[in-house]
This record gives sequence, structure tokens and C-alpha cells, in this order.
Amino acid sequence: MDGEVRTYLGVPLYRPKVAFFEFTSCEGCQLQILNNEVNLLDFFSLIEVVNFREVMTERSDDYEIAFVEGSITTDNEIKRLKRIRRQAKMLIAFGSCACFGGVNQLKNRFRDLDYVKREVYGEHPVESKKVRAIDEIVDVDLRIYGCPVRKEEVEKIVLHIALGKSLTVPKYPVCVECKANENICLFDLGEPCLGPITRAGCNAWCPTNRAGCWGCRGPAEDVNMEEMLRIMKGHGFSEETIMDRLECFGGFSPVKIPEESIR
Amino acid sequence: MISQLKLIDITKSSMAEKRVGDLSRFEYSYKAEIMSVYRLTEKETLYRIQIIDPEERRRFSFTPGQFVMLELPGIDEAPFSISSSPSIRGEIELCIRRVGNLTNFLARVKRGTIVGIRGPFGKGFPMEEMHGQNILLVAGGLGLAPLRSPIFYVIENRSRFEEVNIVYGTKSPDQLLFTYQYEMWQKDDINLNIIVEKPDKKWKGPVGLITDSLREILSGRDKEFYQNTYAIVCGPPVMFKFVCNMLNEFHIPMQKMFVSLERRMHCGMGKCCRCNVGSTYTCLKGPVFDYWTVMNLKEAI
Amino acid sequence: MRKTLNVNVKHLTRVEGHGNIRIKIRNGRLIEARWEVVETPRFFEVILKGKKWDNAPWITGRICGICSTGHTLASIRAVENAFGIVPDENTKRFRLLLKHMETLQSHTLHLCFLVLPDFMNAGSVFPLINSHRDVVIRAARIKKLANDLCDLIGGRSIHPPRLVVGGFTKLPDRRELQPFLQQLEQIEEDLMVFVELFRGFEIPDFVRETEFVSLKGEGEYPFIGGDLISSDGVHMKEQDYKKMTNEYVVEHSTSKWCRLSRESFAVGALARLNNNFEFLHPVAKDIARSFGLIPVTHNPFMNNIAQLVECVHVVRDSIRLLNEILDSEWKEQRQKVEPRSGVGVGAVEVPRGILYHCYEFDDKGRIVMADCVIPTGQNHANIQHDLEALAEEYATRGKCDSEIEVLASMLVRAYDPCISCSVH
Amino acid sequence: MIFRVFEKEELKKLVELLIAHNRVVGPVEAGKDSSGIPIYAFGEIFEFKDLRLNYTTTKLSAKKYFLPFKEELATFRMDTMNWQKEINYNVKSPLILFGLHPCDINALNKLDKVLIHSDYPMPYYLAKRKNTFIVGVNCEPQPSCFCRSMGTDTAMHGFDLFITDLGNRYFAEIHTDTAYNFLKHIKTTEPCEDDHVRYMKIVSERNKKFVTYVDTTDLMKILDMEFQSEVWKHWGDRCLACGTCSSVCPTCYCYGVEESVDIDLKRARKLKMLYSCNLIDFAEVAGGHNFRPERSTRLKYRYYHKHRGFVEAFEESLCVGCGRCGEACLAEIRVPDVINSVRSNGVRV
Ligand SMILES: Cc1cc2nc3c(=O)[nH]c(=O)nc-3n(C[C@H](O)[C@H](O)[C@H](O)COP(=O)(O)OP(=O)(O)OC[C@H]3O[C@@H](n4cnc5c(N)ncnc54)[C@H](O)[C@@H]3O)c2cc1C
Ligand code: SF4
Ligand code: SF4
Ligand code: SF4
Repeated sequence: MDGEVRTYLGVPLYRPKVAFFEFTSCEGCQLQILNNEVNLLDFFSLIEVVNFREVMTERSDDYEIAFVEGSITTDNEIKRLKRIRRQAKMLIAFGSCACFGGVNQLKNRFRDLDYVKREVYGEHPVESKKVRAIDEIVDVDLRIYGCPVRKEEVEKIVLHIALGKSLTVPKYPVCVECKANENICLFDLGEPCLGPITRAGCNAWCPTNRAGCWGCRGPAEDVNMEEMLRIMKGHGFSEETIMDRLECFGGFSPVKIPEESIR
Repeated sequence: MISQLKLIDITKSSMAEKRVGDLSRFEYSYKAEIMSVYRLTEKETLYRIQIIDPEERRRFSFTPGQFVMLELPGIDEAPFSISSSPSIRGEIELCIRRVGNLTNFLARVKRGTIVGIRGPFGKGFPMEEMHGQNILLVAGGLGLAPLRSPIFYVIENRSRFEEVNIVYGTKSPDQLLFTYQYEMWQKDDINLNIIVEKPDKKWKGPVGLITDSLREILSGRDKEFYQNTYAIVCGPPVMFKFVCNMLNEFHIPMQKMFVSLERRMHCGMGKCCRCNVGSTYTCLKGPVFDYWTVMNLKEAI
Repeated sequence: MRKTLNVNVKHLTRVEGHGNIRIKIRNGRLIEARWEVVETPRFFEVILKGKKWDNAPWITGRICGICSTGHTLASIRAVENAFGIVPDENTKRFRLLLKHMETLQSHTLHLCFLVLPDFMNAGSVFPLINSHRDVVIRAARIKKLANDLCDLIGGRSIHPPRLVVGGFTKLPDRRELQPFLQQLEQIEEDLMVFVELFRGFEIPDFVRETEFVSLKGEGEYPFIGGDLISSDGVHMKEQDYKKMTNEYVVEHSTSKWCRLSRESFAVGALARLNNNFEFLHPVAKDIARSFGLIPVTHNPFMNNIAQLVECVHVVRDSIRLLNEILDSEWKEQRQKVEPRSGVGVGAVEVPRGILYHCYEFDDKGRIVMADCVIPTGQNHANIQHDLEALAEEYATRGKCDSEIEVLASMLVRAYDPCISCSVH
Repeated sequence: MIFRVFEKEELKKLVELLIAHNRVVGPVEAGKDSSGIPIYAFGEIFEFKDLRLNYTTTKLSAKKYFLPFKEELATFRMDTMNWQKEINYNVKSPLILFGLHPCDINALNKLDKVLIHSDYPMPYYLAKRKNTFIVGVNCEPQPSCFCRSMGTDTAMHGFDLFITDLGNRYFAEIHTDTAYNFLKHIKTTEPCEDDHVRYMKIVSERNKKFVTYVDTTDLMKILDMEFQSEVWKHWGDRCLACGTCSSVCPTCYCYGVEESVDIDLKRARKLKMLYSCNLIDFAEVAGGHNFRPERSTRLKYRYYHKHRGFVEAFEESLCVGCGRCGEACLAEIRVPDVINSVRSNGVRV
């Protein structure tokens, strides 16, 4: 299989050298790739994996595409990330931690990072900076959202890279997919849900399992935050419940949350 | 006992009305082969495409201004104006600019590739109505692609038209399309006015906006000329806004000014609603509209 | 006999998370053998402070991608214990079935994708795709079955959204579950191929006596909740887990270490099996015996075999559970949660060993204190001591750097460490 | 038209006979909302007791059986530079749709106009429409219903059988020979005078129960006049642009097409997905230009298409007044309110 160039409609496929890297994260997004049992072999025939520490010992720094999972919390990580950026033609922020900081950035709620460290390690010195998303350090070419990412989406993106098709993610919110899955709206069941303002692409993963969306994929384009807050409050959800969800994965931090609506 | 309902053959059912004829009529697509690929500029390529089935080829005809949906299976499908002569059957030329998913892939395919074609769709320019009149063809940039078909028509029926003017403008000389045909057009007594915004060293022609050329042609004519002139305008939205305003200024009748609108389309058959302007389907009622209709479309153009 | 040895493995591969191995031997004397955990902490315990109870399972599930279900279950159990919620029979069955599938999924991933290359002299599973296609396909089939059933019950194999305090947001219906019965019955054939495959491998012969800690089985092999026991005879209640773990901070590690009766102890498949051998399914028991795996086995490399045995056990037990479920009438239900102040502990046997979550709540159900003790964290000290012993023993046996590097790496891998998890 | 009446127990017999041999779908209870009120949906009927003929309104409409949210339009078997196209209209078996309210029947009739009786009929829709046997049932008007204002509170055609609950028995209108043949299997009688009286009484009582009205006189013109009106901005500020209104609507049919290649490169697929004009990129074209970037213009467009464009093309509006969109909208944007606000804005000036 190696060597020979495959084509689609007579157009040669691009078989990139791919590396996977992980920073501060749970490595669940990488695992999603391995969880793709049915298509695993086809998937790996489209790319040449040269670096994937979680599953392989061989490593090479000759790669074109870097999938970067996790958020950034130490100087060393910054250095490593910058090195990856210099090598990679295309750097993909892989999963919510990489895109927005993920659940890790909840640490940033505490202004005093020393307090955070002391609480766990006492006086033992441990390095840990403010949690940052990948694009706060280096330029990112593409974001694959989700906590965890959806394997179908990863597969599609890799296929599109190979074919030279455009890489797109839905701009509309989760509600679209939720309705297509014929779910009962969580609000009818008295549960909070961020579906109306969260970027789709997960196939309404949580609402379809009758659990409200927590916004792991970050905001959809054109978010009506004021109305969303009004609706949440109208349904009797406390500020705390709303904030718990909005701040959970860090995706909504750049979206302006009107001060007076949350009070 | 109650039996199982039978699958009703949709071709024979009693509800099948006149338009709902046999099954093959629902299949609006043809397989076609890319016969040649010709690079026009850095961004635009001309494809000659021939329908494979001889019978289908014989049946395929179109009027200038109509478009087809071109499909590369698995890649995408999108609308393109037919850019060739309406007198050739079953074979069309498309001039396609590289802008996105489908068009980028198209730029990489080779001669011999099989594509899907649906159409022709939409209303074209009413060429016969224009017989005996002056014709003004105004194109900006890629707008020349859909205009090439009416140009062919005019050339092939040159004696049926009075004065014919082409006004064509691009940003820079290297963006000019179909440069190899200019001479031929002029030979057929067509006034060709080309203007560019940013000249390069070799450029000797006029420099400026398309409206500059247009004003030059229209100024100082008699009333009869204006009343008996049909204008066909194609180009980016800003350009045709200015052009149409100017034509209006010179009192070219609104029903004699035609524009071709571009919208997003996913079906070309008045179903997906993506191309609606106000509440009008561009694909069915257009893409060619007279200016009066455009004014009535409500949603700002 | 070689006198000087230098092993330096930076970011050990085919394990979850970041760890380094350093071994130095000068003139036949062990100067240094170090298992360094360099993963950056995420401070989950602090993150949870001030958050409402319903955040806990959702957030702590994200401690680990591989055993997120286990974390979610432990977290839910801790919250339920704090609020005095007792799950009903149905919920218990579905949770255990889900747990089994996570075990199967995780063990298969470890054995076939991470460990197998070591025994086949490959750097990863990728060359095996071509050279041992059948094996890879079988492994993928087992993993797929486990993941599919996880998806069905938990809603997603990683970070399962259906799992909530009080029960499930949604349960699969009979039509969805039924086909899995047959699939589970068929998958044993694939598992047996692995059993035979591993029989052909030479498991390194290395023994160091240690203490094994696990949940205590009550009539069945333990997975969710119960008392805590050790092979050295310690027996404690779930809520006294702190006395069982005795976490302490060490110099070269961002993960805390643990100890009990000795300088270190081990948790995981081998510990579970050593402590609860009698509760294994007979078929699994026979396989264990055929590998010479009987309590108390002190060879850490045998943890791989213990995982294999557990795979067989959970498949058999899942068939039993699924039959029970299909024979019962289950209704979609979720108990009402009424927060109150208090402390709750949840102990769950996840693939890599016993996992504890503990929260203290105020009367509004906000978290005042959170503590998570992760299996790999409990194993670190044991890994360290194993490494020392291994380096010394093999150095005296005259192995060279690269051989010891391979063996040391394999040793760490045998624990199936989940490093980012242990740091959390 | 042929009428029949039959006893209540006969219905169970009829339904069970139909279930025994066919795929039957109808209103079922999908769950209960937080106040314990049942939530209805159209779903498969496995037993007579699944069927809830006295349902209020389903959350989603029955259009999913004719216009699935996602539908494969074609698959392609790929060769080097060539391919074979395979088309499937996705009708596996005929369908019995039992218990459609008049508004939903009318919704299908409206869809027929654009999807069948226009240029380029849509075979995917047509194939499903023709292979569905429809049993209509009378309804109890809900506070959110304004079908009477839209002229869709009764259905004249577009079904095979229509049954009305007379209290003691069912009154059946038979439209097709298939329905007639089905009814042969249960005991029916000719309606007597008393049945007619009862029927008319029920109809007139039902008419009294409509509480929501919307004035549609001259709506086409008014929409044109108020095209620049500020009220659109007001509603646009509320809109979440989540597309829920179109998703639940029985008559919204706009869609998008996406092509994909299988990961083994052996097949390609053309997938159709229902889309909503309220979604941000509905009118976005290559190069990123968006013809309707604001929520207000997109929301306005939806009303414009339904109450103006469709009227122009087919002489009726593309709304049956089922009230689903307003009920499903979390921002509580309801058709009668929007139309009334556009109207009164005109009055105010
Ligand atoms: C009636 C008509 C005639 C056209 N004639 C020509 C022509 O002769 N030559 C030419 O180069 N281009 C023409 N276009 C524009 C052409 O359709 C777009 O450039 C093309 O769709 C871009 O597709 P893409 O996949 O490369 O770009 P992408 O941006 O990747 O397109 C994404 C999707 O958006 C849709 N889309 C994006 N832009 C447009 C658009 N402007 N019109 C319709 N659909 C769009 C496509 O369906 C596609 O699926 C015409 C458009 C219309 C409506
Ligand atoms: S459950 Fe959530 S995603 Fe689904 S429709 Fe309701 S708000 Fe939208
Ligand atoms: S529903 Fe929301 S929280 Fe769940 S996967 Fe999708 S975006 Fe993430
Ligand atoms: S627009 Fe609203 S009220 Fe009208 S048919 Fe659609 S869902 Fe029903």
C-alpha cells in the first residue's frame, strides 16, 4: 500500500506525514481515533503516521500535519509547541482543550495560582501557569472541536485533506441536529441546555442522550447570548447553573456575556 | 384478511398527472465527459464538456444565459453559466473560476474525467426579442463567461442586430478572459471596448472603470438609439449596480436591461430555496432578470 | 559481566501520559533507578471547589479519556453516598455492564495495541496491520463490541453523557440491547485467540514481593463499591480510603505516591485477581491457572495475563447481566436528587485498579472539598521499586543497556499506567 | 364521497389488522414534560395501545416520512475517472400514516404543490407520498392553533380515509378504493340521520374552540410595504437562529446538499439535509458573501417566503397554522404575534 499513489477521479491524493502530540489533557481525543475500529485501517492508509506516542515507539520529526491535543500550562510546553509550529505546515488544534483550554481552564477562575498549587501539593514546588488554548501561543490552521472530538468528524477532515476538499465545520447551533434526531427538547423536560448557542457538528451528542448540552464545541456563529440568558432564567435556572455550563469548556469566554443579564 | 399494501409503482399510479410521466423524466442529470481543459488565466479555466449518450446529446439544447449544475461525485455540485454557442448541441463550454471546494478540485482534473451535468436550468436572455435592435453587452470580470453565449448568438445571427457593443472591464490585463477571440468578434462588426483598472507595462488600452467606457459609448446618441437598445449586464453586484444606474440615466428602458444574478444554489429546480431573492427563485425565474423585475425583488441586490 | 549501565527513556511511548525512566548503574552498583512523572497537573480537586454537585461527574470524567466511565461512576457514587441515594437494581445492573465494557475496551486496547508490539518486536501496532492482520482485526472487533455497548448504555464511550447522579438520563430499549447478547457470546472466540497468542510469549521472569490492594468481593468479583482489602491482611471501609492510600508528595513526580503496610503497594488487574481469585468465572479461573496465575502472584509482568483473564471474566459476566436485564422490566427512571451537606466516597475498580473520589458538600450541594486518588498514582511507588529491583537483577544477569531499556519499558507498560490521570 | 360509521371497538380491530401486515405510524406518547403533560410524536405503532388518537399536537410534524431530515439522494460507485450512479428513492415499504390532523394533511397538500405539481417534480418526495396510506382524524383545537385563519382547519383531499369521533362511534369519509377495501374487514354501516346531526354538532362545537386568530387580509401587500419595518429588527433581536421553527414545521422544505466520499474511496454519496433559512449561512455564497447576514433579515425572509412568495406562486400561503413553530421556539416567537406586529406597525404610521 505504501509508495503507490492513489487517485480520486484521476486526481492524486495527498498522503501527508502526520504527527499527534498531546499537552495538558486527558488524551481522550487521541483515543477517539483508535476507537474508530471499523475504519481504522482505511483511516491509517490515508495518512502516514510518523509520531503518535500514545501507540507507537518510532518517532520522527519529519511531519507536515500536527494534531495537537491539550492546553498549555508550562514553559516547557510552550517551547515544545513552538517547535511543533515551526515544523508543521498545518497545525490542527485537536479537541476542546486545545481550542479553548477545555475543563482545565476552570482553574483560571482562581486568580491566585499559588493557592491552587498549595491546595494540592502544599509547599512542594510544581510548575503550572494559567491555562491557555493553543492559539494563544501559536497560529492554528484548523480547529477540531469537541470534548471529546467526534471520530466521524476527524475522519472526514483527514479525508478532505487527502482529497483537497474544503475543510468546514457547521456554523449553525446544535439544535439543528437535535431536531433532526427527533429529540424531545430538554427545556420541555425542565433541564438546561446550551444547544441553541453551541456550534453543531457533534450530531447533538448530549441532547440525543437526553442530557443538556454543556457547550463543549464553543459558540456557534452569530450567538444570541442575551436571549439565551433570558430563556434560561425564564425556565427557572439559576445564574450559577447557567455560568457552570458557559464556563465549563472555555469556549464561551470570548463571547460577551451581558453583565446585567446574568445578575 | 387485510393484505399488505403494495408498493405503488410511481410511474403508473393514478395520481400521476401530466408532468409526472415516466420515471426517466425525474432524472435530470446526464453523464458527460470533459473533452478538453484550457487554462485561460491563473484563476479561470475553460472546460469543454460533452454529453456521453448520443441520444441525450441530441436532445440537449439551451438558450444563452441558462446554466447547468455540474457535479463531481463526492466533491460537490454547483451552478455554472453555459459559456458556449447555443447552436452546438450536447456539448457545452464552461468557464470556471477557482474559488472553493468544487472549483479547486475541478482545476486539478484532467481531460477524460466523467462529470455529471443537470440542466439546462433557468431563463436565458430573450435573444429573439432583441432582433432588429442595438445590443449592449456589459461584462465585469468573470461576467464575460455568461456573456460569451449571447455573443456567439449575436455573431451567428449578426445581420439580425443593429449596432453591437461589448464593454468589458477587469482589474488588470492578466485577468482578461478569451483574449484569443477578440479579433474574431471585431471581424464581425462588433465594437469591443476593453478597460482595465490597473494597467501593466504592456497595456495600451484605456484605463478606468467600466462605467467610463460605457459613458463614452452612450453619450451624445439620439433618443431613438436609447429606446432601441437592449443591454445585457453581468458581473459582480457592485459593478452592475453602477452600470444599471447609468443605463437608467440614459433612459434605456428597464425592461430592456437584463442582468444575471448569482445566488447560492443546491438544486437548480426551485426546490432547495437557497437562491431565493425576496421570495423569487433565481433558478426558475432567473438567473436572467430584466431590471424592472429586479427592482421589484424587494431584497436589496 | 557489564558493570556500567545507562538507560534514559524520555516520554515513554505506548502509555497514556508523560513519564521518563532513568537507570544508572556504575560498577555493578545501582546508582539510580527512577520513574519520573512529568505530566503537568490540571488541579481537578481545586477546579471542583465551589461547583454544584452535578458538575462533579461531568468534569471529573475528563480526568482520563481511557477510563472516563470509571471516573464518572466513582464520582456519581461519591455524590450518591453523600446525599444518601441508593441506586436501584436496574441502575446497578446497567452501571456494572457499562463498567465491564470499559474494562474490556481498555484491557484490549492495552494488550493488543500497546503491549503486543513488545512481544512481536515491533515499535507499534502499525507494522502489525500488515504482518498480523488477523490479530489486529480481532482486537478491533473486541474493542468495537465493547465500545458499541458503552455507546449504547452510556451514550458515548468517552465522557458518557447518560450517566448521572440518581441513574441514567436514558436507557436503551430491548430492541437495541438484544443483539448484543449474541455478539458477546461470539466474541469469546476472538478472545481465545489472544489467550493462545499470549501463551506463546515469554513473560519475563521477575518477582518482587509486594502488597496488593483492591476492593473486596462479596459473593462476586468486585467492581463498584464495597470494602477495601490488601493481600497483607488490611481490611477497611470504603469511607476510610485515606488510611488505605496514605498519599504523599515526592520529589521527582507531579503525581503523589501511596503506601500501606510496606514501602509501596500495587493495584490493578493482578491485585484484584490475587485478592478475589475465588470469584472469577470458572472459565476465567481455568485460564488463569493454565498460565500459572494463582494467588498470590508477585510477578508484575503477569498483570498483562491478569488483564486477559479479566477480559474473559467480564464477557461471561456481561452475558449473565444482559440476560438478567432482558428478563426484567426496566423503566427509564432517575431518582430525584436532594442535596444536603456531608461527605461521600466512591470507590470503583477501574481497569488500572482502585479509584477513589471523595467530596464534601455544603447544604446547597456545592463542593467544599474534593479528593481523587487514582490507581496509577497508587502504583507509582511500586513501579519505582520494581524498576530498582529489575535494574539490579538484570544488570547482574549481564543484560546490556538496550535490553534493560526494553525490559524496563515493558515493566512500566505492564502496569498500564495512566499518567495524566494520576496527576490530574 | 362515501360515508360509513362504525362502532368504537371496530377501530381496534382495523388498526390491529393493519399492523399485522403493514408498517403503521401514528401519534404516540414520547414522554412527559416537566409538568407531567404528555409529549406526542409520530412513531411506529406496534400495538393498538401505542396509538393516541386523542393527541393534541405532535412536537415534530409528519413531514419526516416524506422529507427525512437526512436523505441519501444517490450513491456513486467510483472507478478511476468514471463512476456509476445509483439512485434510490428510499421507499422500502408502503406506509400507513394513521391519525393525521387536518392541518397536517393540508401541509402535505401544500408540499405537493411545490414538490410535485411544479416544474421538476421531486421523485424522492413523490415516491413516498404515493406509497403512503393516510388516515385522518378530527382534532381538538389547541390555544396555539390558528389553522382556521389559514383556511386549513378542514381537509378536503390528500388522504384515503378520515375518521371523526362522534362520541359513541366513528364517522368515516372514504376517499379511495384502498380505504374502502380495508373497511370491508370491519363492521360498518351507512350513517343514519342521527349520525349526520351528531357530526354537524361536533363540527360546530369544534369551531367555537378556536381562540387564536390572525388576520391575513392583504398580507402579501403588507409584507411588501413593511419590508423595511423596524418590527423585523425587534424579532431578529429575539431570534436564536437555531432553525427550530423550520425543523418542526410541516411545510418547510428548504434544504442543502452535501457530497461525501467513503473513507475507502470506493463510493461517493450525495446527501440532502433539510436546512433552515434562519441559519446563518443559508444565503452565503462562495467567497464568503452573505446575502442575509442579520438574524432579522433571515427571519423576515421566512415569513416572506411563506406568506408572500408561496402565495404568489400557488395562491395560498405556506403555513397551515399548526402553531408548532411558536410552541417549539424557545424565544417564543409566534406566527400570529409576528404577523400582527407587522400589521399594526402599518396602522401606527
Ligand atoms: C446561475 C449561476 C451561474 C454561475 N456561473 C458561473 C460561471 O460561469 N463560472 C464560474 O466560475 N462561476 C459561476 N457561478 C458561481 C459558482 O457557482 C460558484 O463559484 C461555485 O458554486 C463555487 O463552488 P465551490 O465549491 O468551488 O465554492 P465553495 O465556496 O466551496 O462553495 C460551497 C457551496 O456553496 C455553494 N455556492 C457558493 N457560492 C455560490 C454561488 N455564487 N452560486 C451558487 N452556489 C454557490 C455551492 O453550491 C457549494 O456547494 C455561477 C453561479 C450561479 C448561481
Ligand atoms: S434539547 Fe437543546 S439542542 Fe435540542 S432543541 Fe432543545 S435546546 Fe436545542
Ligand atoms: S451536545 Fe454540547 S456538550 Fe454535548 S458533545 Fe455536543 S457540543 Fe459538546
Ligand atoms: S410556520 Fe409555524 S404555524 Fe405555520 S405551518 Fe409552519 S410550524 Fe405550523
